[in-house]
Amino acid sequence: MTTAIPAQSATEVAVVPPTRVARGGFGRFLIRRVLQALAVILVVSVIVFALLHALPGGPARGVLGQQATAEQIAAFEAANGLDQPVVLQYLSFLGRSLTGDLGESYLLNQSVSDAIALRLPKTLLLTGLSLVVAVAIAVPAGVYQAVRRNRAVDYWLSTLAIVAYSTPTFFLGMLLILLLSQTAGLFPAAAPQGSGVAEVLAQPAGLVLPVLTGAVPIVATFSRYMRSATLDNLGEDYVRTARAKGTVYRRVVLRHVLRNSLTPVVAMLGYYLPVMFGGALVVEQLFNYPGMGLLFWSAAQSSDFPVLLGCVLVISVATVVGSLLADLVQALLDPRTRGSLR
Amino acid sequence: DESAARTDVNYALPANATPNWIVPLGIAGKLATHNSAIMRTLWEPLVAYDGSEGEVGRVATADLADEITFSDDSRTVTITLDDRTWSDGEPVTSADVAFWFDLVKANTDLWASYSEGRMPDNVTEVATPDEKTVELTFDKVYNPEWLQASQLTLVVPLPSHAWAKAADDDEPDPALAETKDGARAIFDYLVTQSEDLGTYATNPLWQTVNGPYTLTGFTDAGQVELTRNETYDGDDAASIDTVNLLPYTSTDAEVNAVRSGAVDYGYIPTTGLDAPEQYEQLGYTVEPWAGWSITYLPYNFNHPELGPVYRQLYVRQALQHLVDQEQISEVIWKGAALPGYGPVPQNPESDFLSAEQKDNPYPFDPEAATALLADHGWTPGADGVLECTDPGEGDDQCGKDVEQGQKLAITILSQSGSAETDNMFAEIKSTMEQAGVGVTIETAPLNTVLSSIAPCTADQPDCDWELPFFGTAGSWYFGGYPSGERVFGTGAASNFGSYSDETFDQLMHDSTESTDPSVMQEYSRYGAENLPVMWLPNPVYQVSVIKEGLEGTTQDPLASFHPQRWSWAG
Amino acid sequence: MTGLRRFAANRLAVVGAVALLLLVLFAVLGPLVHPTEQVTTDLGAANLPPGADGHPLGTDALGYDNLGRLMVAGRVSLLVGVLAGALATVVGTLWGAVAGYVGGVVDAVMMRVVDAGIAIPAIFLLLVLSTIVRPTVGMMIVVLGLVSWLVPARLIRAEALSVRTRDYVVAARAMGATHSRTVLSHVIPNTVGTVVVNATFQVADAILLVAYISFLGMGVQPPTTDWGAMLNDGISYIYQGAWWLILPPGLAIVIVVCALNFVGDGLRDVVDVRGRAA
Amino acid sequence: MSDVVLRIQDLAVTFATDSGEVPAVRGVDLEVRRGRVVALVGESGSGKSVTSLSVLGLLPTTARVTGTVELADDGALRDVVRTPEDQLVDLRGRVASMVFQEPMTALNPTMTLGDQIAEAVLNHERVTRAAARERAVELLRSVGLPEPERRAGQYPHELSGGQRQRVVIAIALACEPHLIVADEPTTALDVTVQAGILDLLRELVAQRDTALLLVTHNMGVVADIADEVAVMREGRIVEHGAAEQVLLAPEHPYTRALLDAVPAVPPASTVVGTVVGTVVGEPGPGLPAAGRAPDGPDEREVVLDLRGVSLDYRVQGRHVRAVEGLDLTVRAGEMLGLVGESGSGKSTAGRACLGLLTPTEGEVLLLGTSLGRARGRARRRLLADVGVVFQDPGASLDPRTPVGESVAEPLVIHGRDGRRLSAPERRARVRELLDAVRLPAGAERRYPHEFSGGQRQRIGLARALALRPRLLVADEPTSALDVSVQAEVLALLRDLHAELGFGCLFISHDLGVVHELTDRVAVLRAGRLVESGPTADVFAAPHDRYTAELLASVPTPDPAAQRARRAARQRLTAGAAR
Ligand SMILES: Nc1ncnc2c1ncn2[C@@H]1O[C@H](COP(=O)(O)OP(=O)(O)OP(=O)(O)O)[C@@H](O)[C@H]1O
Ligand SMILES: Nc1ncnc2c1ncn2[C@@H]1O[C@H](COP(=O)(O)OP(=O)(O)OP(=O)(O)O)[C@@H](O)[C@H]1O
Ligand SMILES: [Mg+2]
Ligand SMILES: [Mg+2]
Ligand code: NI
Repeated sequence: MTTAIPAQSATEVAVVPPTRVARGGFGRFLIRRVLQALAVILVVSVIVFALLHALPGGPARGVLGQQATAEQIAAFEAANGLDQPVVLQYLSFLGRSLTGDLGESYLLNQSVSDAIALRLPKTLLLTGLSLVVAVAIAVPAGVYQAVRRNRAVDYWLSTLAIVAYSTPTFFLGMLLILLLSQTAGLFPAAAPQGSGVAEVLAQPAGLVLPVLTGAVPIVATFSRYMRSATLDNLGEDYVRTARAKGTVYRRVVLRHVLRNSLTPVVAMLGYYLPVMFGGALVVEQLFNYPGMGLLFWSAAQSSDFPVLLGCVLVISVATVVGSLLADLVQALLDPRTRGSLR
Repeated sequence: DESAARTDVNYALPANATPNWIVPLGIAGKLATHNSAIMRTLWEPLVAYDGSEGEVGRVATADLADEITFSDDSRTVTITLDDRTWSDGEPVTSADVAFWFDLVKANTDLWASYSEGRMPDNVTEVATPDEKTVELTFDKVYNPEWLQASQLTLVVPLPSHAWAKAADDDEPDPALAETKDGARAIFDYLVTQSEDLGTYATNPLWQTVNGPYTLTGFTDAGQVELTRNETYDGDDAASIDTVNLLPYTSTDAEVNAVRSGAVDYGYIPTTGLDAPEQYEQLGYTVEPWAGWSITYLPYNFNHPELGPVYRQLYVRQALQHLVDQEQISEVIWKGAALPGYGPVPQNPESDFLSAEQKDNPYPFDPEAATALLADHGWTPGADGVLECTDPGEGDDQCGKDVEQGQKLAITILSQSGSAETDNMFAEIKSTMEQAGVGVTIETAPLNTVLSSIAPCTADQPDCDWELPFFGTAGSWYFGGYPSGERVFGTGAASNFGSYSDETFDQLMHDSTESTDPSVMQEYSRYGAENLPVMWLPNPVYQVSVIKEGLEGTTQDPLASFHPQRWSWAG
Repeated sequence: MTGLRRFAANRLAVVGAVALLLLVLFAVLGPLVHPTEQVTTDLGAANLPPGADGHPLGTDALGYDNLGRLMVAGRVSLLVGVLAGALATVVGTLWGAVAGYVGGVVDAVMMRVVDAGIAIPAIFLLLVLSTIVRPTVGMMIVVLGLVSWLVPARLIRAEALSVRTRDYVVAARAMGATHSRTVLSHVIPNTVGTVVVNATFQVADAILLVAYISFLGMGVQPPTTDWGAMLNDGISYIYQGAWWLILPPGLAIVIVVCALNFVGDGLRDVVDVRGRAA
Repeated sequence: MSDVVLRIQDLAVTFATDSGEVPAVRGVDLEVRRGRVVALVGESGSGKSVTSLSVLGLLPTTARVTGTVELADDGALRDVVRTPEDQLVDLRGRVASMVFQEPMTALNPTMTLGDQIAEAVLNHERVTRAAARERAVELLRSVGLPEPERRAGQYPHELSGGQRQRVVIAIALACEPHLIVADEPTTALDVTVQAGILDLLRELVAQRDTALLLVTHNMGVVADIADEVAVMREGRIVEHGAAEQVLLAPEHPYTRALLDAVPAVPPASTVVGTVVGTVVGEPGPGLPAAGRAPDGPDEREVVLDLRGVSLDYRVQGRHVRAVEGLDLTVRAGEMLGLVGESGSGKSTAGRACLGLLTPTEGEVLLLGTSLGRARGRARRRLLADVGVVFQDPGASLDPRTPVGESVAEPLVIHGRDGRRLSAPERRARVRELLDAVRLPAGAERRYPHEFSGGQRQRIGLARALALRPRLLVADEPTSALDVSVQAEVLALLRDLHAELGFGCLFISHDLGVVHELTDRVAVLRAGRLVESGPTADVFAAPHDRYTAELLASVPTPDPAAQRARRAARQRLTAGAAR
């Protein structure tokens, strides 16, 4: 087979399909998967801890800020046992993180956990909306392409997806601002401000461009997942069986193939979370959306390490939990595992 | 005209300037101009001294002082207060002034505007003969202009009847501040409260104000809502009902907002000066906002290797010859920066400026620079970078403590985030390298730059920085009277490079104690010729864009904003 | 069909390969055809529009010829992309192959490390790292390589896991082949396809990441530049219609990343053919 | 009304591929009448599936079809080739329906069985959902699934392969079509299950007067069920006639060759040996010893000795026992057949002999040395004396290594007679081996994918024999091959065995092959040895009912003999049920 249609893209390769529930039963799967997630979180905490120690001046300066005096640092180190062995330090860091104590931002006069708690919902809102929009486009597009595989539409949509994938989000956002906001004047170029999700939602026009910018790369990626998952399923024997009993092709696709193609893609979403958070960072910066990405970015601008590392920790944990949930949802959607629940 | 109907204004705060302080007692790291500008709309200072009316001077309408009388010997000053009340109906009294002195005196280690020997150390006695009169006695005779512009302006009468407590549930007790411990407890309490951003709009402490506005909204992202203070009884009443101060994390985001009309008073990158029409078409006027400031690169004279090199005047002269201030101002800053050749702000021109500084003693001249260095024993090494090949203290030698083989390779640590700044240093690097001076440019966030350049001695471990830049919006803003003792004085806190020159110290000392303008001019000349720092073009505070119809927006060279003066035309 | 013909049959892959070749030639040999000064600034000739004074794409704020700048920036973008991609591929392949082949507890531990790395969004890690280390080209390569090896590691591990159970590997083990022999002569050669295909995507992603870092203001220092940095510098001219400062670097990024993706897809066709009856 | 339900005339199908047009069917004529069972037989690639798919118009879009394929619909004949897709939908399932080979994948994994059957009803009849569901339950009952109501709510993974195939048949029957096309409906199933499915199909066809077009490559299946046989070769039908005639008196040489290649099936015994139950271990006390030396004890060296071997798999942390307390011996020069149903643990046992699995209990002795205790070099030296051939000839050769290198690999690993071989020596030996398995010159430089299945399996054999092993483990070495190719490979194996005298553990589920090839046989069931002994004896007089059932389930290509076997099997199962 040789066609000019790329079967998969970089991003597809980038994500390895999630673990399948083996026949061991759902309970075991659940326990194993949760343990796995905990292990990952543990490793994440080790990485963050290591970063904290890699800071110029070490964790004391990271926590107290650049302005801290030598005496303050010495006091902090004594108080926090930084003179103790690294393992003990790590354990106490872990303990503090577990109780939600991520340190104090020296720029915001806020504890890092407060700062994050205020902004995370807004980032979740933005990513959530982008995701919904993206999935609403990507799923039909992918299915359509698979059904029309190797035709001109498929070819063009695939090419478009690669181009969209290859366009840096900020470049895309700039172009959108230039075209839709500055030239056509359709939507404001700045995202809604305000501290609560409700306030943000009250200005829907302002959300259009950020959501769109955030959605395009997801569409690019997921339409391709969807296309290949659908293609895989279209090649399955059960499709032939369904056709042989006289089921209309449309129904074969919508009733049989769609559902079976959707489940692995749903699980893939979990693994795509870090990419979406990364995208949110750029989108928030571009549109001045007061979420977690912006918090992170301004913290980077001012070397506000407690915030930086707090964000990394929170986002990574969110990602791990997200993919755990996605896996569980997928497992629950699949009757093969659901059966073992009974 | 739609502007006639409007009762609110959206003002864009500088990029990355999120308000994070409210109590008008600044502590380290919270001194940003936007913080103090907000405080000033809530609490009027004892003496207002700013440029809101075009030139820098006292603005009697915006302060609490009625009359300020210096005694004949200039040792005491008697201040009578305006007849004013706090928003809760209590009168503003001399006790509120004394309260400020009590708090600050007990907390000089925390109060960030403290400088040893200055306010409040130089005030030996605070007397309150009656409710409306304050008498301050100084430790010696000072230049009254300097006192008024740089010292009395620091005093902000505080509502002692509401704030003199150390915990939420305490009953306020002004007497508490009179003991050192009490004053420390109050200060500590106020600072703690001020650290809680989430309660700015609700904490009853901050509702007791005497300024033209009250704070009614404060989001975690730093968006501030000011509402006209209905109980205001001063001469500086606001005309706009609601002022929204909008924070932006980048100029680009802010410009997008400007272009979509979401901002009434904002700013644009200097590149916008190339084609102001595009903003005029959108209904804005474009106005660069010049600051009463100077911009420079301090030399770290105590750098272990390069310190001796920088201590050579001829080296500083050569380097200064290599900075093409005119071109940089014009091409890179598009005119939004003006050349500055010495320690006195050159724009607007003032009596303090000397002819020598104005004429630039070291104009751009690579050949002169090359000659200077060649004449002092520097020859290009294998990599093209100049090396000292003739050490010694003779006239044609490298100079004291400069060692054989020392390379003339400098490192500039520049604040990140500004294209103009990046380009300026790229340009300087390019010209200097052509002349054989090696240049490395590092960038870091402003905070990082400021925190890594404490004055130091050569044997200290963190003394390896050379030329830090923190002047994208000007390096140093003067409070009014442009004397440089805090920047160039031996041992001063902000004299980062540890410059030390007896003559210069004397000139600065004289300028704070004498009223003769020729003293300042002498200081200006000496600073221009002796190069305590490398002078650079002084950028405007920002290039403002102001919605047509918004009036009263005279831009304060002290970089503060005064929303109470704004109004919509019509 | 031979690999080359199979590749050639994928039209987009050919277009991608040609585009890639042209871009590389542009960046590497371009300066020979269009020599420009890219070190010393020339404020006298700053901000010229295209065509002025022998500057086909105008000049930037420092008077650098924009076309020439595009070439030198391309060198950096491509160099960082290729080397970071290569580093990520090598590290990832070794890690993944060992984890997949050894299996068991070793695999579990190694893969949790990878999972953890993947859970931290690369941009976040890069921003934290760039506040710690000074962003030189070499540093950038190392840092990018170190945040990008995770995905190849996962892929190769999955591949190694499946190759390990193939009959030919089982046969080799049954024959008494040592582990190292089995890995070297059977497992690794049979994952090479995945490695090569993934490497192209890795390079593409690295080039994108370089652009993101520069956009976020944490990139290489002048006069060195890359396409992302050029784009970032150009952004402030967006409202002046100075397209020549924005579109060329922007399109260069899009084109090179697209081209690499197309080529990767083409390579996948080539690699897939092996093991299948012709 | 004519009772022709399907008439294919001059059907030709060509596929457009990268490498040009590939003809798959080149002019087929075939008629199927009401109530008749027509078997389509032929080797792999002869076009059977393509022909059957074209009946329902299910060929992929890359196929170019000429000729006519007419289906009888209410007296009218509709030409499938020229009917557009939207009208074909109406024919499929109602006029003709289809049963596919792989029961494991033919059903939608995320839809209940009831819904999948009901869908077939709803596609063609205006009935309520509830009615359709009731029909589904009925159908499940009629294909012999116990508890049809409960089954209707279950998902495919909850059923065994045979049960799933019954569901697929239920779907095919849903709208009472005139014709059922079944493409290898039993190939993926165990013989015992296969027999059950064949019984079901036979009954249903008889009851409903439906025609059945059965695609198969198994002559035994043909004999069991078909009225007519059509033999295909290279896209053409070379012989067509009544089953008895074609099977017993084939005219076309190709048919004869096909039939000749079918291994002789052991007779079905209805008699279960005196002891009904399991006999574990070595041949029973009353039986003569196995092998060529029936008289007196066997003196030949024991090359493989399994003593009480139990093998576990770890599945999600739990141990699952696959083989339990297995005792086996293989002596030099002897061939031991290991038979049993799918999943009975045959391959697992084979892996243990190769040292790929470590027994949980018991011991594996290779040439008298415990494999478990040998380590490193010693272990590898031990393994040098074992050769292995796997089922899938494609998968067992590294696709990226030229076959010459693959064959040489054991020589590289072990050297020969304790020394390394030089490259020319190795080349010479490879050539010798390839000659022995009758591969042409130049083969060593080619890659596995350039060979046919049979050739690849011979390469695998060459590799296994490179070191002149004392023991050969062959796991279903021919089950993926066509009968004729299988016959070739088996003949080769037999020759080499005679020549080299290695002991051989021959794993297979094909009792015919085992019967033909091996000296002794061991029967596994659910990981336990139920019976073992000389092949002839065990097959002639099985001691265990399971063995007897296994034997009776193997179809034989002689229709009359097959009828007898079927009867025997039915008696057996009836006996078991009692
Ligand atoms: N979709 C297709 N594309 C190209 N060639 C095909 C396709 N399907 C079948 N063929 C070719 O058509 C020929 C006949 O295939 P078919 O599947 O009918 O064989 P078969 O007799 O069913 O064999 P088997 O016993 O292995 O199932 C083969 O050469 C095969 O390679
Ligand atoms: N790798 C494995 N992990 C877990 N269980 C396995 C594994 N391989 C086989 N099993 C299980 O062990 C049992 C025996 O399997 P084995 O492959 O030995 O059967 P078999 O007799 O060879 O069957 P077939 O005729 O289908 O090849 C089965 O229940 C099977 O599911
Ligand atoms: Mg077939
Ligand atoms: Mg098996
Ligand atoms: Ni081909």
